[in-house]
Amino acid sequence: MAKKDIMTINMGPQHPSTHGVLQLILELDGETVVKATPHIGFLHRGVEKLSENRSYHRALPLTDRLDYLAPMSNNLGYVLAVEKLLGITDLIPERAKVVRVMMAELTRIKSHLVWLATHALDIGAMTVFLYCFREREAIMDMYEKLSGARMTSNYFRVGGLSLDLPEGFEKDVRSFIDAMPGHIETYEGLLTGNKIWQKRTIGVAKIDADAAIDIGLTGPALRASGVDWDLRRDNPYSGYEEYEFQVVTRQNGDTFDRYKARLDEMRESCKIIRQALDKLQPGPILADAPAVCLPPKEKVVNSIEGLIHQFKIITEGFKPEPGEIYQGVEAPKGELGYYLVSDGSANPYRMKIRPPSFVNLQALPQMVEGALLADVIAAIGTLDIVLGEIDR
Amino acid sequence: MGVKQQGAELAPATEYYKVLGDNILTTSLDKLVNWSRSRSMWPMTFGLACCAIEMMAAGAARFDLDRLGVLFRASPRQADLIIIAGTVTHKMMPVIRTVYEQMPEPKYVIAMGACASSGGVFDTYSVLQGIDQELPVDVYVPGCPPRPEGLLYGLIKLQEKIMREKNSFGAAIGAGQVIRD
Amino acid sequence: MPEMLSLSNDPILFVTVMLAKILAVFIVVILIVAYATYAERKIIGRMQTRLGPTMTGPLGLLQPIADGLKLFFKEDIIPAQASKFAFVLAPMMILVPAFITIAVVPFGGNVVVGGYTVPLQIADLNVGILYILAMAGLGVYGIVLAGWASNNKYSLLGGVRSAAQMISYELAAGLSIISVFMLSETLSLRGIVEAQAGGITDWYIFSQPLAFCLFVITSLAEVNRTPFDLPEAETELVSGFCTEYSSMKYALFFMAEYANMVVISAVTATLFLGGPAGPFPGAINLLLKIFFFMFVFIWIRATFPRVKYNQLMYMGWKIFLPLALLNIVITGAVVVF
Amino acid sequence: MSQAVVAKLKGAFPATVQEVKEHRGEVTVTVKREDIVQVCDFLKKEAGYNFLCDLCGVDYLGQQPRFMVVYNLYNITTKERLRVKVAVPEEDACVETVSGVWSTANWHERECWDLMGIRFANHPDLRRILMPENWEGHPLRKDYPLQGPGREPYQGRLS
Repeated sequence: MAKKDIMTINMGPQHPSTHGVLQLILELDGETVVKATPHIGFLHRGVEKLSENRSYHRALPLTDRLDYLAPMSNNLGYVLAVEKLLGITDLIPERAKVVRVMMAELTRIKSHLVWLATHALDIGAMTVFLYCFREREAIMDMYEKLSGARMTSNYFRVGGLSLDLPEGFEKDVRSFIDAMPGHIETYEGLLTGNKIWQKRTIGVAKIDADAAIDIGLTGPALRASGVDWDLRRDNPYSGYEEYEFQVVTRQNGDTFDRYKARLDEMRESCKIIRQALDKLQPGPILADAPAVCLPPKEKVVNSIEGLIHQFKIITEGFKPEPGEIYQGVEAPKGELGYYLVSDGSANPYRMKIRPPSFVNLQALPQMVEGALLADVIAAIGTLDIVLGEIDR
Repeated sequence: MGVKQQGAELAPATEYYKVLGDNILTTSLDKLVNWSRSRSMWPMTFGLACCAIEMMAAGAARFDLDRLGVLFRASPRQADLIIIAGTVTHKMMPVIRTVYEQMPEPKYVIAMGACASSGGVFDTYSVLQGIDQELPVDVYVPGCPPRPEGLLYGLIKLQEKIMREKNSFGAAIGAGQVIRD
Repeated sequence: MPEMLSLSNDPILFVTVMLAKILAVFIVVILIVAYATYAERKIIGRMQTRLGPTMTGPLGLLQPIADGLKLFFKEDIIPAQASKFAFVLAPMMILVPAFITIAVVPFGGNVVVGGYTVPLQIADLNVGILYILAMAGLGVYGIVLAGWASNNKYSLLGGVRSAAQMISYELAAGLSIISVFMLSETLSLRGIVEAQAGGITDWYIFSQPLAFCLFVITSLAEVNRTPFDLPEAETELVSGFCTEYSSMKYALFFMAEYANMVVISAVTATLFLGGPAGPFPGAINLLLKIFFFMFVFIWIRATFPRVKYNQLMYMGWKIFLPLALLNIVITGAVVVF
Repeated sequence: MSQAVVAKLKGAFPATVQEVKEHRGEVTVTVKREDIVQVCDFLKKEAGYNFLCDLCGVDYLGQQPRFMVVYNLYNITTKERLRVKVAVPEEDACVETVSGVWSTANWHERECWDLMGIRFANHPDLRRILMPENWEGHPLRKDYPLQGPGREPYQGRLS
């Protein structure tokens, strides 16, 4: 007889809890994981190549479909990157900046809700799933009011926003963030104090700060290991330096701490949204940069200059001067970076996206080796991966 | 594979159909079988991309697919329906085909969203330009992604389509094939 | 009181009455099983701010029938690499013990038929409790066999989990009942019901609260319900031991799960809640108690996460087993002194 | 501030630093291919750039050398960014791996090999990551058609 019988088990790409099309080859000794090898690429759609063949404006909708749980965060990163490449970052009007922050934080709540829903479902608490989706529907409604789409919003524009806020929108947001902390209490009531939940999460998939930095974890996963780093505070963009919020850090770096960190982050997001609502003043929503920004719709339909202007930007696009920039934003899952290279033409010469999930997933093998099969499920859930941005 | 088979073997199927006849008994039994199939469609928990999130939303509280008797099953052996929810890549296609072949007859396919229907915006080297190149699709749901109402409408259309099937009882007891329109 | 009806004094009447009793119990159990699936979807739906089935028939009441018919007319797949005999045998092996366990559960007092006394119970075994434990032990073979015969690693893991789970929880369940029949001084379920007949305070739930809690929890584990649904943990093992089963074979597993729930509820009601005793005519009291326990099981499913395998083992061997032994010691001490 | 790091780097490796560029406030240092691991090690240990944000390849088709491998670094303590680039010729598209310096480089380098066709010497596990194992070609190269080699481009599209 062999010294040890290892069973190789194939988890995914079609498996209920791999969050899409992740494939894991697990080598099991009994139920203990000896080795885990993730295989990705089942959703590789060629976004980077595709955007090299499109003008800057036309590449924007593709970013919605990267991390499809947080479309506006992706939009934000992309428009900030293009604005930096063009050198018009300082021209963005105040109202656009505030709305961007507000929507990015709403997006963070939305993304974390799906994370909590699926994470809890994976561990077996099915009711939390439904509760989270109930709250998410409220955000979806706001998305729809704002941009016309429930998921793929494509709302931000290079230079500002595509449309102004609809009437009564601020009231919706305010009533939502008034109710949201109570809902978070509900989830905590169902999970945090539950002995089974604690047993399933405390000490599971642990990673310490040094290992986390080395493997490249970002976002809540890194902060739960005790590294105090948040791009919103440390390299502020879109006016984040004017908001008061706490960067949530925790010390243990296990599944429970990541769970708590994300819940607290949702609470902080509510605070930021409240401040943004207080800041919101009427004003222009597009930068005064006619070479880049589309003219307002009234001008297009009422004047020939406006029409020509729109036509020129749509057909030719704008041409940033040659150069390269990197812009990182704090997306719900971690640092989302865009590395753009311009060769002076209207299309990006190279667009490299640094997806947070891609790098976070790398930590999975070292998190689960030696753990049980059930912990693998918890670890996948706690990393909060989205295959759309892992595979691009 | 499925598309070709259906076309090629249509003639003998109609002949079997003649064996059982087209009388009040067989049509009533067909109707009963069709009713049970259309009222208890169990799709597979199979999400590929963005559309899968809308599929989850359709199963959640506001839209609640359970009202229609739709219950998600994790194993293809227990599923009647596969909802292709998202972009199908060349790397993923063999997996989808395996899963589809593991499902027991009768099985149905819904192509949810622009990517599954035609490739959508992703007209690139790695993306299959529509799942209908590989699997026989029953209902296409347009949108990028479709709203949950869209998926509900697609499911209801599929129910209507199942209700129009002929010889479903005969096929279940081994006489001929189901005649679909 | 007239003479007890038996095979020797009126064979024809005996067989007829027996068949009638079996048929009645069988139909009731099948109906409960079918509508337990409906009730589960409705109740969990309401707890999750959903509606549950509404479109199939009035209020969705025809949903279980549609599901059953569909599964009946579906293609039946036996995987090429599966062990065919065991694969076919497994679903029956799990369903049959579930149904025959109900035979020893009394659902009422005595009635007089044709001048003879007829007990409202299919079979009054004098070792009823042992019979229940034996049948519960037999059920696990179905799961293990299904897991092994499918030639699927997920199924195998499900089967192995199930076997380990059964062994560790059967022990605690059995030990927790010992204290009950230490009090009743009989192994017959009918005797246990009669021992509790003196009114609500005589019910063993009050004299044996610890045994009651232990038995409910361990039996939850024995029927593989949340939070102990490890053998079929959907998010870990796809569908566990029934991953490869389709069509009617899967329906049998599905029915067995709910039939086991009914049985466990009935046994718990009999052992601890006085069985058919209560304000209504016998069988209705029992049904109400069964429904109550099933509601609790469904409620638990909507609320709790799933435990982990090693935690399950830990709880079984290091918490429930010592507690059950302790309970026996205490009960023994009280009985003797 | 980043300039101080560049000066320090130049002091430590006088022959290696080929070009220093600043665009929109971001500093890019081009270094020699042979020294990339030493440079990265120096930047991590001496200059505090303990976090590798991103690693990718860029295909400058028609220029010599054809490829650039780009390392985007971050210093978690001082919150600064720095970009290091290495030129790679087409005929010998190979760079020493930096996965020994930052473990996170592992998958980034695999992706770069998969999509751009740049090899990483001494890499622990250089396999394709996104494309299927048996895929031919490296899709992100500029001479690779967008819709794949086997397919006629759709005629109705605008661009």
